[in-house]
Amino acid sequence: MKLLKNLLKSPMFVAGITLFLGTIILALIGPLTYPITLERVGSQYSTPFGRFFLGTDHLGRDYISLLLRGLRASLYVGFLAGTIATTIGTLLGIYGGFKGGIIDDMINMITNLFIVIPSFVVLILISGSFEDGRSLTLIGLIIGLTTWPWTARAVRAQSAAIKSKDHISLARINGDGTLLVLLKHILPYLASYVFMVFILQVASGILSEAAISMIGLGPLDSISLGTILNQAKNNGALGDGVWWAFIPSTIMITVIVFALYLINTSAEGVFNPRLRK
Amino acid sequence: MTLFEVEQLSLHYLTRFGEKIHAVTDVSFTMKKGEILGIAGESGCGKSTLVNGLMGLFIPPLYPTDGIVKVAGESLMNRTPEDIRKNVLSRKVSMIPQGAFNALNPTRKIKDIAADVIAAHMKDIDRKAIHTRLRERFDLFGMNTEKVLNSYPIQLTAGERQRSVIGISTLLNPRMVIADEPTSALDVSTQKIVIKMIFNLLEKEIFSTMIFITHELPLLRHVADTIAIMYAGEFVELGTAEQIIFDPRHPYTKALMGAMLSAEAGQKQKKPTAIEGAPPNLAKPITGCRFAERCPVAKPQCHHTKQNMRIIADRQVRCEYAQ
Amino acid sequence: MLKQYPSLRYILQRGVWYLLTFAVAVIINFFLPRLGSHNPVDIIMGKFSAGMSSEAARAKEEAYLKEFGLVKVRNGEILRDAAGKPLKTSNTEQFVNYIKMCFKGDLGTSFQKYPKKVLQVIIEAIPWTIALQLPTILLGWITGNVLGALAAYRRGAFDRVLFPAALFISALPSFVFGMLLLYYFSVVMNWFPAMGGYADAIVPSLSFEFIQSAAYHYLLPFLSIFCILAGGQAIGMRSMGIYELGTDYIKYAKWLGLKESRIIGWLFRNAMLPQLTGLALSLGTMIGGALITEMIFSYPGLGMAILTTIQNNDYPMIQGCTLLITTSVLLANFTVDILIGFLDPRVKAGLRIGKGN
Amino acid sequence: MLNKNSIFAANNCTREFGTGKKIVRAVDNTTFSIESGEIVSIVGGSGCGKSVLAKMMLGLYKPTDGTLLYNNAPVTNTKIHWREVQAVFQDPFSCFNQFFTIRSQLKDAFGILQEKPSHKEIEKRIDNALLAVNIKPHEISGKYPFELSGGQMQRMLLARIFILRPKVLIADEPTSMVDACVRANILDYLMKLKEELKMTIVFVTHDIGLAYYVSDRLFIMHNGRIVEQGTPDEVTLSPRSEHTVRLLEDIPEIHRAWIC
Repeated sequence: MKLLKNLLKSPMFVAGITLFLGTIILALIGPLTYPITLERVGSQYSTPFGRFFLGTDHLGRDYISLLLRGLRASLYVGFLAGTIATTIGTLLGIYGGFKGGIIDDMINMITNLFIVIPSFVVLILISGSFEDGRSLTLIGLIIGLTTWPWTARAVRAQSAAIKSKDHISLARINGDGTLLVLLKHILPYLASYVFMVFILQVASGILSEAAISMIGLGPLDSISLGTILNQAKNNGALGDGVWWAFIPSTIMITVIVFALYLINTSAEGVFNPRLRK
Repeated sequence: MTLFEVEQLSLHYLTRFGEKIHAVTDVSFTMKKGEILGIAGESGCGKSTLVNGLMGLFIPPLYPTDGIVKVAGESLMNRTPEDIRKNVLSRKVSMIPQGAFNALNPTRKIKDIAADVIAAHMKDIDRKAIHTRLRERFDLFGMNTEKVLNSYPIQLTAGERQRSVIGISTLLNPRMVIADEPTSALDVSTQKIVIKMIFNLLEKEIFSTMIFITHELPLLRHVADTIAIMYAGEFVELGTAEQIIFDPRHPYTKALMGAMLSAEAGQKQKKPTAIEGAPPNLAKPITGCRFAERCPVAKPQCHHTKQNMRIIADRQVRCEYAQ
Repeated sequence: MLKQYPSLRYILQRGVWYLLTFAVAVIINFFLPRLGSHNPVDIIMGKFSAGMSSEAARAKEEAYLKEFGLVKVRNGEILRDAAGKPLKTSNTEQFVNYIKMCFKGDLGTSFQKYPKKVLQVIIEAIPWTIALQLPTILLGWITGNVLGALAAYRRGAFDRVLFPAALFISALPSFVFGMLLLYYFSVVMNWFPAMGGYADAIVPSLSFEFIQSAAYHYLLPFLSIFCILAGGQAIGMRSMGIYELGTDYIKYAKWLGLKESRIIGWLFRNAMLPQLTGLALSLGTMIGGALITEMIFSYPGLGMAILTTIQNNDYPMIQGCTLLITTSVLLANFTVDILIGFLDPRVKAGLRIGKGN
Repeated sequence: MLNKNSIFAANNCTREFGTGKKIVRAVDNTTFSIESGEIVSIVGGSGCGKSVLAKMMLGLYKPTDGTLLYNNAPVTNTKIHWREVQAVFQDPFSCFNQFFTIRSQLKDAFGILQEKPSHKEIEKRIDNALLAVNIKPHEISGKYPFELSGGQMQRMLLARIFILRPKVLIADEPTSMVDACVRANILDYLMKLKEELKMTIVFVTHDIGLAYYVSDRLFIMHNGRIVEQGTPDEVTLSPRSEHTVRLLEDIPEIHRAWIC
């Protein structure tokens, strides 16, 4: 509670959370209040502020509908990837750091391996081979499964540091088992850190999806902010000066990611006393 | 000759939420050449804050509330940080921090850190002169000079690190040295070596006076000429080492001395003094005596009348009822 | 034997570890594209066989199968069963062949630019990518770190402006930033060319004209990568710097009355060490990193090449490129590991006592 | 040397950390015994291995060589062992989980008991234990560790011992983080535990004066070895080991010349 109060005192946090909640509300409520249609409704590239507030795309589809869908898809991918990466990274990190020994060495080795093999490469290779079923969920899954190592490494270091604290010894002579020690006596100490990592992972998930869509390996089953950009690029919107084809979605991506960065940074200032000044 | 003078110095912190914390209140003392003043008190009593104030180093959120600090007649108050840096630090007043390991830049060799200090305060001195000077100085410390100077902090033992820090702090022959628990992280044997080195430097007049801060009273008995006992930001008793250790007058000093245990015949029958409770919260204004809550001999009026320093039996005591 | 040479032992240890990682990377590189339900040739044939005579299609398919090592080959001829159908290779055989070819430096033949070798395509594209990326990354890294260190040390107004700006800039994906730059400066204002690495009319040579044209085409892609990289680095450096500022050795330096410039120097050096890892990562992903930026600006580098290969399912090319990217990332990481080992006495001392790292 | 009735008996007990060339021998070939009902102090400087030895007696570390017996059976890391052997540690703040209230954490201590008492009984025993360390139950109700003072927190650790009533208490530097005036209180409670519950206490400290005051026997530890053991008077007044002699010489005492 006190934490939340301190967070709300930070203007950066308030700005970040407002922007972020705004995009979430837009993604959730938007489709309920706006008649979404993905059919051709107008002529190719009709200009904004006319019949269609944000104009239409090269197929004559309404951009507001596309953007609302795309926003939803991008947030979904971000949260899916962020959740997977944070969960795997946190679990492996906490366990490895606490257990030590051979198990820790093995986890460490796998982590280091995944860190140096660029996840973007894995994304390209996998996305390429799943030609038919390249769904939004699959892409989120792949992003999550390739970005956990940084989390694991950082969490491991912290878990290993907490392990030698006295309250762990006390918990053990209270007879608490490993699982209870991990969940009750280590995880809460890492919670703020894990939260910040999660925020960053969500942001990087959204960025990764946009990037992968941009090179033409995006989801085949849905429209995301990345695929909108990709189609704008492929259909010469840039050269033709059709700004409404890419500016609204670039703004959306940037605003979400910026909001998440703001939340992360301001939270770090509150959680980490060293940065308080 | 008075070398160092502190008059009614009070210092406060401003917290992020605008609260004032009066970490140091009404501290006065004077020191002569060759003298060592020991300051003793529990952790959190304001010792470390006092150190910054005594150097004239007021870096936010620390601010002077009141009072004067003078080194050899020259005031350190109301001066710009750059003026203090250039003319006071290292040259007039120097500091020996606790925990030498963290105080030394881990990625610099001892000789480079030391050279930086000389270069910061002396113009037109070439590298060669700096290094000759360093070698001459470090030869006094009873270590392998070449090895220590050419090592990174991590390559040295705890004792070598602490001696290097003392060496670096006293390179420019400061008048006053303030040592904040310089030996608390060392084992007892190394502590003895380091204290001997400090005495040696004082004898050679590399520095002229010293404030030695620690919570270890037996050590102070052997190191300090005069001792000040600090409680909740105030000096509660100030006298010679003999007076404070063997004949304490303030109830808090009495309690501290009574709680001391030593491995000597007959000590087993002694009953150490016990006082419960903790020092008051300095963020709130305190009207009465700060020790009143825990004082075994407190009178009702102690809780709301401020106690001032007065002279009893040749030393200063902040208690109207002490005898 | 190596006891007297802790540094050499350290290098060897790290080297062996990176070799192992490389082996794993090669395996991943081989198996991942084969994860899907179809083999790559099926996918390609599905796309391109339309309109071909069945004879031509079969010949083409067999050529692809051969190139991709999916059928058994002896003396350049496809081995066939009694019915004349090509004999399929097992995964293990394919893998062995793949490794053999890798060792020979043969990354296969491009499907799309058949019969051009993959290696050749890469060699043609790579100078452009390096020319675009290397200076950009180095400059961006240095600028970002200097700004970050200053922001950490000065705080105040400088930090209040720089920090949110850097945060905002690093929230922009570099390709989005590239698109905006391109749209405004070339399409709207028409100040800069929108496409390519040089004007179409000029033949690449060392002439003044060519260099001028290349520089002209260079500026926008450069800016789009530079700003974002510098922003990200500034944020990282700032928080490292603030962390270092709170350490006892900086407090001690202030107590000793060291000059501000010297303290910033200390701060910069110590906060920079972890930042080196970031540099390694950027340099390592350099080859694949600006893929999309190159695509936006139609820059003739490797990114563009990778993009077209992906769009055309040119598997030998994809594998060749990913292998190249992985190798460069590993090499960059290895270099930084070694570098940090020598620059940071904490790690160095650890080697000597046999502790740490 | 080994007594059949000893509560703890160590025979060439050794503990190493790390592997290969990085091996550090924290406890080196120690042989000793501790009898039921006595207070034994293990005294030594930082890094001498005294805390590792204490954690071994608690079953938190296993010996890598030699044996460490509790009541003639090897020390285990099970609830059965912890029902009889309990500990208080140095830093009371880091001993409690800051995310839960003190009271709920005192309640957690009941986890090791074979039969958990009724809810009412638990509350009653906690209240009694709090009163035993001179704290009124309402003073800490609903409070989290960071809301109490160091002295109060150290007493919470002792209250936990009053709740569990173990046979042996391992006290690892229990007074080094508290204010000198509060220290005597902590010592009083330790004495009370010994008197009332006939507890055996192993007191780990770097402060030889304190050890001299509280213990029946002293072990002096240096570099992982026990270099001397005996009654406080034997060890401090007529030390035989050179390490003890040096240790005593180097400790500043108010009544003895220290630096000549």
